[in-house]
Amino acid sequence: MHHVVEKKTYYIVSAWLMLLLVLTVAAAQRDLGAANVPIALAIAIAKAILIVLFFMHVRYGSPLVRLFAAGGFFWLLIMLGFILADVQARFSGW
Amino acid sequence: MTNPSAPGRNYLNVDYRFRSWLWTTDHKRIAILYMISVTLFFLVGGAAAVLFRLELMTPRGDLVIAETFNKLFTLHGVVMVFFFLIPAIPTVLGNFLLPMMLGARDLAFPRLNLASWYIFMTGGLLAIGSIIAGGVDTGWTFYTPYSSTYSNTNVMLAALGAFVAGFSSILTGLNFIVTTHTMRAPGMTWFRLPIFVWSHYATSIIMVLGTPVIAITLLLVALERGLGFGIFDPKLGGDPILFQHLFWFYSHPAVYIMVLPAMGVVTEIVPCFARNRLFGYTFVAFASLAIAVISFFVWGHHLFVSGQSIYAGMIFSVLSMLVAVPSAVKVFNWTATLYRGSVSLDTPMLYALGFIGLFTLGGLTGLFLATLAIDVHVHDTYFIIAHFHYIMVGGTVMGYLGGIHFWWPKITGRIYPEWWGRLSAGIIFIGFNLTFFPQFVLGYLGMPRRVHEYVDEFQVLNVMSSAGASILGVGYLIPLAYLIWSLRYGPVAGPNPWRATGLEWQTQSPPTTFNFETTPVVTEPPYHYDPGDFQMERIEQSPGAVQGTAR
Amino acid sequence: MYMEEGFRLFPEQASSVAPRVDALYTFLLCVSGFFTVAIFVAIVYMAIKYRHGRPKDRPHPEPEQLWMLEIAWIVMPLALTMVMFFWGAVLYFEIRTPPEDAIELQVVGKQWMWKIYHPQGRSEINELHVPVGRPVRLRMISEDVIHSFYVPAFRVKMDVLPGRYTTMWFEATKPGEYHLFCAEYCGTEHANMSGSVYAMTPAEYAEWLQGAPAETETAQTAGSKLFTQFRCHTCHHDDSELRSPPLAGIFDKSIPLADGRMVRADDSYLRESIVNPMAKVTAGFQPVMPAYQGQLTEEQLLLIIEYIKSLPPRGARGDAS
Amino acid sequence: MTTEAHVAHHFDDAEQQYAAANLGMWLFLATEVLFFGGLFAGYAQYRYWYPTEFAAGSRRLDPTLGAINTAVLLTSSLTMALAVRAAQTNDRRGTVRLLALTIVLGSVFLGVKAYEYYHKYDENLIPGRSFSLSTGHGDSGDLTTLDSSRGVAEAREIDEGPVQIFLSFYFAMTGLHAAHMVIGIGLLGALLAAARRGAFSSDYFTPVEMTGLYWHFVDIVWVFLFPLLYLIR
Ligand code: HEA
Ligand code: HEA
Ligand code: HEC
Ligand code: CUA
Ligand SMILES: [Cu+2]
Repeated sequence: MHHVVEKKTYYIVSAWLMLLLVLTVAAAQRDLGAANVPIALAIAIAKAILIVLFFMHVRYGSPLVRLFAAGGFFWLLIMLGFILADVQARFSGW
Repeated sequence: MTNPSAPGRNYLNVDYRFRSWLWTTDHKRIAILYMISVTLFFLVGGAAAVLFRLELMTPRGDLVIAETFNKLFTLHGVVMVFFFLIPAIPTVLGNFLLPMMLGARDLAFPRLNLASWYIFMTGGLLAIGSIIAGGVDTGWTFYTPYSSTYSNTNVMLAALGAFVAGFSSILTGLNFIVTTHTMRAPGMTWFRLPIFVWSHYATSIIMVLGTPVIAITLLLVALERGLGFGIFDPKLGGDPILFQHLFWFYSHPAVYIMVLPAMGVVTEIVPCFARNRLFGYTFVAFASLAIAVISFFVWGHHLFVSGQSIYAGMIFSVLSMLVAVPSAVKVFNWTATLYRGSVSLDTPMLYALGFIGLFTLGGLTGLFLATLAIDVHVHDTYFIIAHFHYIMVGGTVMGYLGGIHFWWPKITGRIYPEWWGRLSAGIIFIGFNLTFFPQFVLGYLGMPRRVHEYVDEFQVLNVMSSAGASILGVGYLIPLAYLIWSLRYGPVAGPNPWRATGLEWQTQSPPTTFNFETTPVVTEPPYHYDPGDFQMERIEQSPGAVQGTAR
Repeated sequence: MYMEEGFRLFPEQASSVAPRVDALYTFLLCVSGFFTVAIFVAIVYMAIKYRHGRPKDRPHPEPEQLWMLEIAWIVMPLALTMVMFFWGAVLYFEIRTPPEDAIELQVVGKQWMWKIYHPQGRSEINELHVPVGRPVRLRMISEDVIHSFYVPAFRVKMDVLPGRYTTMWFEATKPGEYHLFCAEYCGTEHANMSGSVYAMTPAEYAEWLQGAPAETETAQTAGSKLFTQFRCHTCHHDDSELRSPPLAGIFDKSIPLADGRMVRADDSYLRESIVNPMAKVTAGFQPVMPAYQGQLTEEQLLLIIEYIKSLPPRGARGDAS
Repeated sequence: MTTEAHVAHHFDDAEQQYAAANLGMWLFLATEVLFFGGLFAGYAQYRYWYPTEFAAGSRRLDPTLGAINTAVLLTSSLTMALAVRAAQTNDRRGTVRLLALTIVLGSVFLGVKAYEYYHKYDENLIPGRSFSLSTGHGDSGDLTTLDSSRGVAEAREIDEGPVQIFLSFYFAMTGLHAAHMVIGIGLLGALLAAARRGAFSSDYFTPVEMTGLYWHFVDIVWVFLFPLLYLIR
């Protein structure tokens, strides 16, 4: 449980995070049509995953911790999924 | 402070100072703090019900004016839901028993537990403050844009009260989950846990994952009123249905926060008084989890006629049907537990059986509501009112009272008077049905809810309902009286008056501060009752009750 | 006046769906009755038969879990609920989808009254006159908070929202006077936001329509006046095709939007296109139309939309792609 | 400093206590996910409904400041992670310094945020009665299209309502996030004081680690807020 992560790992992860930041800003400069939002979200999710796995030590944690970490996000998806499904249906006049 | 483990000491008499209560981290003392608080809130909510039931005796608004009536039912709903029923069983019985059932010395975070109580009281005072400052008239559902823009009452205070109380609920749930995972005694495997623990675990999942959503939603309403934010304002293009989605994302699962713990209580009581093993332990255990999880998928059944899309309505309808199945499994298993048992009808058992019957009726009428075409007709009528009072009052309040009676000897070390107990259980059952059964009929006839005046033809049924409510009110006051009486005059209970299984019964009554002398080791599954064991002594006659453990 | 109807346990059936809702209700009553009675009887019977202090040589009960039994009482309720669901869903779909040939009335709800417009121009407050035997469609909107239009005898109810149209329909089957309630709590006088629905024979209804005060104009005429008054016609006229889309016949067509989405030009879309044209810009046009948010009341909007819908279609437009 | 000294009476050992704290913190974070989640759900719905207005609102924010703040916050996450590591490896001076650095970075973030808020105030972009897109001396090139002074026929007037909704989300989301930052900085301050007393060691660093989890979570929220609020086209 008391896993000590190499400093190097932290630096590498950090470098990746900065890279992704640059990427997301760059992507936003271009008009990618409908792809804009998914790309921005994908990058954000990638960043979040890096942080959760390394900075927050989930990669080294017990399965239970992983379950709890995933649980919150999964529940968020339930909420988003159903609300947006209804919004989409109403938008289309169903 | 005296040595807590000296002989004759228990968590109650270890220290009498007022301060020792307000700064206690003992889960049992915190449970008592909660018990006093929620009882007071119940009386406040009940008093409001008495007043508006009086008003509803006649079709004209002659007792109170419209504004007052609207404030009364809002007060009733808010207080009963957020300050009585949601905390009632988890924070009183759950707090008291969960660590003991696990064989632990306390909850994982005792100071957090005390903080929860303070947070809860802060929320409660805010809510009471909103009443004193003139009341709130939005209904407990706070629908926008009425609550955010149009109402000119103290919505902010009340919403903040519920918001703050929400955090107390979250922290309690968090504490329970962590405790269940990390504090089980040696040998206490998951499938040796009493169902009470499973139910509270399932409840806690909802508390932790649902409550934050209502918190943010109410916060947004407050921001909209206070600072002029515009998230729900249709004038700016806001969607009134968004609020309803967010509100029910929590508030539907919250109804299972209100019923799951009561199911846990009933599952402890029924095997004990049937002297029989729980029928289908694994099914009952997993049914709790299934209810908790599925409950997050059905909230849209409150929006069938709100302008939600037809297709979303259908999905939510079918999912609502699914959530009924685990509930059915529980009801059947409880009933089957009586089979070839040795049934005695002491007060806790009367309440538990009352729970099963009334929950069944309330739950089955929930299916009417989940059936789309019927809900179109009965939505926002008294049919809804009857449905949820059958579950919440007929079910949960019965379960709560049953639990209080069952564990009263453990909590206080005293026995309540059995005859009075049975009498009041009977009165409550009769009064309850007289109050709420007519409301089903009223609802199908089309009487809308939240009205202080109604058309004349509804009067007869309303009078019946009000009459029932007064019987019910008396029924609730009797236990209040004799339970307090028993604190002083009740016979001393001894560690295990019901000869029940479960770790909480293996220690003295009232328990010591740290619950157990030595950490217990568990070797058996729960509920190993034996129906052949029919010589169970009646507690009243029990001569060998240990003297001197009570105060 | 209502007292003469006296005490009853079941509401009147006065619409085409009412008997069908009641049939479903009866089915559920039977299922519920069965389970409630079964469980009550089981509990009482066992509480007596196996009561304490009636020593019997009872062998230990069966093994703790009887799989077949458990599965049976999972599957049986599941099957029953699915019947409820399908039955209810089919009926609901009908209740929510108005037939094509319905008479359309406009309903505006506001704290605390109902205002109803008939196509021929007559309007009424807290009363609704409808013919029996003809489907009637209500297009509803609220000026302020949420209300809910509820006629128990017809078994129909629908929320009336601010900022968006909702619809509801029914076909009265029995002449008479029925209650009209506001079912969604909407503030102080919510209880009194009620009135009556008068279902009349078609002949009576026609006569009633005639009874309108002399100077009433039809919704379309009123709408067309507003259309001029608010200078909509400066952009939207017959050969405006280049700058702004002609409005004739667009109702209920699929409209391609500038950002690639498609919408159906229903009432809500038309309304939004007027109060907030930027939200959904029609493909091929510049978003130059001003927003009329706050300048038109819901009543005026209703009338303008009635007018737009009454414009005869003009050939191939709108349903491209 | 022995392990047992930190074990509260109701725990059996340090291991159990650590497991409880860790689980508790993660559950708390799950709660937080849904707390912010309500806002994200509303945001998603309105962005889908009002893409143009959301873009117009977003253009009133300064992406450069947003990007700078993102970088600052990501860096603070690194220093926080390193602070935990320093505590784990008995590096007391490192712990103190890294915690202090994290506090500084957090404060920089809040400073920038405060500056942005002030600017919005200046431009009348705070939701409420005085909200207005056209008054104020904004910097956005798009303002020309918002000029309502022209004749009806030419005016391309954007509907202010949904823009105000966007800014309501902006303030609610960033405000709530900033509140979390303030709490985080408070916690870090307490840790800093304790670390200077030498409270943490490889035997006992749970508070540092738990605060770290919280801090990283707040960082993650921002990682989503940044593109969703500042980078809409
Ligand atoms: C503790 C509280 C509680 C509980 C447990 C429930 C349980 C259920 N509720 Fe209820 N409900 C409320 C409290 C509760 N409800 C409240 C407060 C409201 C109104 C809020 C407001 O608007 O103010 C409401 C409103 C409400 C509505 C919205 C109505 C409307 O406003 O139009 C609906 C619709 O589907 C619904 C459905 C259900 C269902 C399907 C269940 C199911 O979980 C029930 C499952 C139980 C059983 C089915 C009984 C046991 C089973 C058997 C005996 C076996 C036989 C079974 C079968 C044949 C399946 N409820
Ligand atoms: C969760 C718990 C809960 C509980 C326990 C109760 C308990 C009761 N409820 Fe309530 N009720 C709700 C939750 C609850 N209710 C909710 C959520 C609503 C919806 C609100 C809304 O629409 O927003 C509602 C709405 C509601 C209505 C509909 C109001 C309306 O829509 O206009 C009615 C009507 O009869 C009613 C009745 C009762 C009665 C008679 C009791 C009885 O069981 C109460 C019995 C208790 C007592 C009688 C107290 C005993 C104490 C005394 C007698 C002392 C009295 C002292 C003085 C008078 C000084 N309730
Ligand atoms: C300045 C010119 C102008 C004026 C004045 C104007 N419109 Fe428009 N209208 C447009 C343009 C351009 C469009 C297409 C772009 C869009 O959807 O915003 C449009 C679109 C519409 C649409 C959507 C039609 C479709 O095909 O999707 C409706 C409905 C509408 N207008 C109604 C009205 C009404 C009613 C008024 C007066 C109250 C009005 N308009 C005033 C220019 C105008
Ligand atoms: Cu309008 Cu209630
Ligand atoms: Cu529900």
